[in-house]
Amino acid sequence: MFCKEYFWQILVTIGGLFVIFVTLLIGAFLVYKGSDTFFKFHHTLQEFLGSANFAPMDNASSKGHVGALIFIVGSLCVCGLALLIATPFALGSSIFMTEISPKFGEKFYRPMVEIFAGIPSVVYGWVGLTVLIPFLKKVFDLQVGHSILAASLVLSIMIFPSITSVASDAIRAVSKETRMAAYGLGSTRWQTIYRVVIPAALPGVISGIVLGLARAFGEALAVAMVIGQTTALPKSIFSTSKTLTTEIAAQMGNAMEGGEMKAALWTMALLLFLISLLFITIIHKFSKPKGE
Amino acid sequence: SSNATSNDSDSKSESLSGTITAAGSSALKPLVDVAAEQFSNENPDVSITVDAGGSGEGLKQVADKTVTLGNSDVAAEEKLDKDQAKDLVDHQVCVVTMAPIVNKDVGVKDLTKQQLIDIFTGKTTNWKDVGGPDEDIVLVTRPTSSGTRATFQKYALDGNEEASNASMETDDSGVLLQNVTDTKGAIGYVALSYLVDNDDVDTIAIDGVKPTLENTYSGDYKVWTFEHMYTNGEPDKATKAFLDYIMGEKFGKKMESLGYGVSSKMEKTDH
Amino acid sequence: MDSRIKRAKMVDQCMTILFYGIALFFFLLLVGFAGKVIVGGLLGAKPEMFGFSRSGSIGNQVFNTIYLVFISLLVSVPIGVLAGIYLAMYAKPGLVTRFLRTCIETLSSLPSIVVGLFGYLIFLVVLGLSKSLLAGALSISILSLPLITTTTEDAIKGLPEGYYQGSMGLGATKWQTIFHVLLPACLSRIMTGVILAAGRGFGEAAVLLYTTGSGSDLRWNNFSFTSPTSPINVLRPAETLSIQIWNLQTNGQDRALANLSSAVLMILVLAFSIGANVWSRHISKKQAGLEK
Amino acid sequence: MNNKFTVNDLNLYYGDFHALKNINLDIKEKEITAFIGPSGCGKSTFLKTLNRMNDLVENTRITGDICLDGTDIYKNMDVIELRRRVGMVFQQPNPFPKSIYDNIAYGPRIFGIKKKSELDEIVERSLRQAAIWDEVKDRLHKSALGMSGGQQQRLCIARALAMQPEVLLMDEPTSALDPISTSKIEELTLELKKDYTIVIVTHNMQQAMRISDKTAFFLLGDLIEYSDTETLFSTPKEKKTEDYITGRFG
Amino acid sequence: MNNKFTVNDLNLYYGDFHALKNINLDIKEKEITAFIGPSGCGKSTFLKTLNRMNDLVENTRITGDICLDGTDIYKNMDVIELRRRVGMVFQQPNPFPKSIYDNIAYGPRIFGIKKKSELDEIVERSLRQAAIWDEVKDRLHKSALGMSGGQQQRLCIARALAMQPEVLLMDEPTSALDPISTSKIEELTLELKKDYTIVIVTHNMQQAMRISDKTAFFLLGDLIEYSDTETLFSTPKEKKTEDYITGRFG
Ligand SMILES: Nc1ncnc2c1ncn2[C@@H]1O[C@H](COP(=O)(O)OP(=O)(O)OP(=O)(O)O)[C@@H](O)[C@H]1O
Ligand SMILES: Nc1ncnc2c1ncn2[C@@H]1O[C@H](COP(=O)(O)OP(=O)(O)OP(=O)(O)O)[C@@H](O)[C@H]1O
Ligand SMILES: [Mg+2]
Ligand SMILES: [Mg+2]
Ligand SMILES: O=P([O-])([O-])[O-]
Repeated sequence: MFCKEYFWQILVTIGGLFVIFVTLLIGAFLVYKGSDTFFKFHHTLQEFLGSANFAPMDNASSKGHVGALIFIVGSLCVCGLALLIATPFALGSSIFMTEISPKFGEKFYRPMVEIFAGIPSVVYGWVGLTVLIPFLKKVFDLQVGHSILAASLVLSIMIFPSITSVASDAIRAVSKETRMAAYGLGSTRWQTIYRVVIPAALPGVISGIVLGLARAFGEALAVAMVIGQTTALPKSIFSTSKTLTTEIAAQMGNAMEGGEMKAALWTMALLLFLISLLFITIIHKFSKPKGE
Repeated sequence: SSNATSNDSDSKSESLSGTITAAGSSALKPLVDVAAEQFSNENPDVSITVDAGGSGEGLKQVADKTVTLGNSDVAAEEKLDKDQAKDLVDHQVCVVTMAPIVNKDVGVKDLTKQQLIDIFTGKTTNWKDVGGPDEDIVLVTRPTSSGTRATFQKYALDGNEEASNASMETDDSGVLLQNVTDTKGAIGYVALSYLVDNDDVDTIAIDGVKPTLENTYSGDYKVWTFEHMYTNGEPDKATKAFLDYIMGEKFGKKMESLGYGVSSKMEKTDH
Repeated sequence: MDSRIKRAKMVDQCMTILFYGIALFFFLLLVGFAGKVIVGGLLGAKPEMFGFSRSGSIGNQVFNTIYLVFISLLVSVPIGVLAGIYLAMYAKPGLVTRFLRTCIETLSSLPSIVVGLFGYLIFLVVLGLSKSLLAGALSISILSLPLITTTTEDAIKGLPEGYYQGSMGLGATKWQTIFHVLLPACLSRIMTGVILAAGRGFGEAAVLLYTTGSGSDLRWNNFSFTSPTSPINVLRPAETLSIQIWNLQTNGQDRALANLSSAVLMILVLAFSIGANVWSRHISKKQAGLEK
Repeated sequence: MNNKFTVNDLNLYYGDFHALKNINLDIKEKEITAFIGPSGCGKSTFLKTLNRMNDLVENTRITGDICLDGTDIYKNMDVIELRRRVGMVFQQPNPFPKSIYDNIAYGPRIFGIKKKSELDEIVERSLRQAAIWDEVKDRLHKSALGMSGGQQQRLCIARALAMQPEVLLMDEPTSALDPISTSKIEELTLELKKDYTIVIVTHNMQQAMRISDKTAFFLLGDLIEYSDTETLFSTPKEKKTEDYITGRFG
Repeated sequence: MNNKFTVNDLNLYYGDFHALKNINLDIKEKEITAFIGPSGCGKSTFLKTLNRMNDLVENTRITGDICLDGTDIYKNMDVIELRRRVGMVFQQPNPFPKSIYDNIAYGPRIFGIKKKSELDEIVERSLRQAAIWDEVKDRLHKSALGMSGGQQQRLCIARALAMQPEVLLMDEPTSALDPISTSKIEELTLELKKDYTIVIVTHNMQQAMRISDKTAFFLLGDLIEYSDTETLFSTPKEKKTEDYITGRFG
């Protein structure tokens, strides 16, 4: 009986360690591949992060330029805008499903949000391309509908469910006693929500927002379909531009193995990995329990 | 395929069998798909899988022997080390002709090479400068690693760099075509194979020469390239049969109807 | 004071209306979205598209999609559940556990394109697999692993303390308690997590872009595990619905088929989400003793 | 003394469940009234009807009427105003996850008081009334969650007092506390009686004896007996009351 | 009667917190021993040391020794065997989310009994002993969570009895129950006394008086007084005990 006990304990521990192993492996591979830009092709970190000149050679020479600033800025703009659009709606939805109509919220609204989360990103992209782009062209009288705005709109719908579900969990976790205290003091429902529930749930809500941002950063295909990939810094929300993920998706398959271009693309993948780590750190900072 | 069981088997085939895997160029994939389907109708024991992934990917995989056939828009030497490339055997299965295309409302049908260069390098930005309406030019192009782009740049733009910072790059020719169709004032380029039965865009003649297969065969139209299917060493029997089938006369008609040029009809094999 | 109460009440009402508005907006958006994709896709379909031919149909892709997700769950569910049990029941608070949590969070916020590239590196380049269903399934399981781990952990931790104590108090060992009491008690929640993970797997394209390939030449009379034309062989390339949509979209060739694939993919995802909800509700009712 | 609350023929149903049966009782001004009875008898339910907190529970139905100073609170009074006048303290201390200052200032703020000096004054006065000022005056801007349970409960009382209510309802306010905190709260309650009408639910008969003027004994939704605390505990009229207070059940 | 448990110089620490201070007491066989005392005094903690449930709590440290029938349970006894011999019933009824039958059969099954007939017999016997057989015999295979709180608690008692333990520890088994269920459990306890040694924690002094033979009064981790229940309640030796039972605090 005790042998068995140890056997299982060891087995589950291995399960846990395996997860660590996979993560470390991913990190290690990306570092290994992504460092070529700096060590094999001798570019500086400064150039990679700070220059907008992206023209790597598709061969093993190191004569090209690997400034990834355009993609970084593109990702930031698209994701930032998506967040601005999605957050109010996501917050509104989570409040609706926890506070305004919890019964309906649990039974119908939450599953609906889950369905939104389950819609494949290519489908989002496809609908964006065939419905949203013509719509934008018409409304804003544009020659080209592809734009930062189009990508942000598509992304905002994609990240809406992640933010909503994390935020609603956080709001739901605010204890009933806290709400009762507010009502007992003569607060209206909105006052309770706005002054007590949201502040109490804030760390969780922020985690949700950061998580949404991470999702947005990682999305490739849907964005690629609607952003109108142009290797230039965006000038307005109607500009076309590129993001880290769209560039990787577009070039990785064709780029020559061992070439400067491929190395630059791997470095961008590494950058994405580091960005997710950054987001995790931020989430941790915010989700720390309050108190003394 | 479901009708692979059709028993009107070819008289000369003594039950060929084997497995062929192909990967690489997305431009070539539709053609190889059709060829594979027809070929395996006649040779039900040969299984053929065709994968895209890009020319670089196809070359690398065939060099690593993970696939039997590496499809590529460009010569192996351009994407592989000399070492890797030396065992590869080139089969120039067809010719692909690239045509500049514009949105219907532009109305321009003919450009000089210099005008084309000026447009794609960003010097000319309005259609009225080249005889069109007063409308901004929207460049729709392919990523730098694309074979189509390389060919177009080399032969249509005389090697001049496209203005990357002013063009919408599209991951694939299909999207490019769609974008040019949907965007007023747009100009781009695709292989003729994408233009079969397509009335949604106008093609542009360069210096008066229309981008057609005939003009390519005769050598008048310069923007074309061979499509390569590489094998690692000499192909085995089934693979050889498949390559022969693609390059054979019977499939040649089909090939032309799909917009690809037959290699053997080329009067000049260099530009 | 009275006017203040009136104003507070009015604000409360306005906000309530606003929240209903947001909820309604997203409800309509989802209905519109799903309606457009599904109805549009099905209406434009031709009968032969439902076949299993080499190109121009979706039969093989539907099979590949389901088979691939099934294989990926075969890998990720056991490991994920073990790791979840480890976290819920065995992990001691400390550096390793904290690190493990960070790893899980990193994995779950990793851009799928990065996972795809990693899968490509490890399964194709290092392990020497060719682009295949197996390589794709393994890569997808990296994505679903953190989801299943956290679901399991949360499910176990969400159980009343009394189950654990009750069983231990009867002289059961820890593992007996986990296996005979805790796991059965939270099975429905774990299953829900698994189904949601499956739903995400269905729609995943960026991961598969580099790992599964897009050709498939299937013979439906061939059921050997090793033949490249056998549907059940896991070492063959396998185009899934999501990859098909991506390919068709990029080739721009068969819009009707792309629409149909999107519709079928949506239906799959919807069916799974709804199934997960109905099922988990059924199980929890049964456990609560409310149903015969 | 005047009647603060008059309750007539009050019935309350949770769905089909008849939780309060025909309750009639008056609650006197500036006295402490205790509700006792075994678990589930409806003490909390009845307490909540007094400031309509049961409005928040779905599926409740009420008949009969409750008047506060002669006004029917269900028919002729705004619920927000009612709750301002009738404050509530719960079984579990439930401070908001805000600073001590913000906890107290919450109520005045939602009623539109914005001026800092005014708020400062209210905060200090309420904390003093709740006999906790000295313990917290140096850390008014630290989180209230860092306080001990007993302090938290007094903070909650202070928070209720900041609204200057007329009545204070307390639902087993000491059941989650240790004996020392409990006796502090009891002292405080006796102190507050000077200015406020207090209704307290307790399952601790000793507590009821120690602090209350009147005691009401509930059983399974019925009000069995209601009289002066002394009378009820020394010479109960009802057999059931006697059984309960002598520990024959409960 | 024999001593079932002998406890010598028992100290227990939660980290730095000294929760049990030098406890010495004997628990007699086939008697009901009650532990009373205000909240937080260590009743539950002490009860849990008797079948080493506190092993499950991290950071606990124990000194002194506890013997069951003369064997030191911390040094010379396997914890699994101990828990089989010393069953436990908790404050909150905690049936497993399984059928009633499977709840009872759970213990026997993990100890290797597989035969259906044997299990059937154990299930019926235990349910009868717990005085709940008649209420559930027609729905043995329905979920135990569908039962009322009182039924659930008796089910938990039956589940413990199915292991044929020698001692039954109960931690406030009725505090979550209504009066009727409570009196059923009390009756049952008195019935079980014939065959089992019973230790019960309660915060209800009336309950202790009604059912227990011996009572131990705890305060802040100290065992203040331990004697016959009658004696303890009528003529307490200690001033603190008297204060507590007369309701001067707690
Ligand atoms: N929201 C509700 N829905 C249905 N029944 C309820 C609800 N709240 C309470 N009840 C029932 O109403 C009865 C009275 O409950 P109440 O909480 O008023 O009891 P109580 O006297 O305060 O008991 P305790 O001492 O345990 O707090 C109980 O039987 C309870 O089960
Ligand atoms: N796991 C733990 N870690 C630290 N301290 C604990 C732990 N469990 C209990 N304590 C502390 O030990 C003391 C005794 O707790 P215990 O639960 O035994 O009290 P009790 O007499 O059963 O009280 P109650 O009547 O509330 O159940 C309390 O002060 C409590 O805060
Ligand atoms: Mg109550
Ligand atoms: Mg206890
Ligand atoms: O065929 P492409 O290399 O242009 O994709």
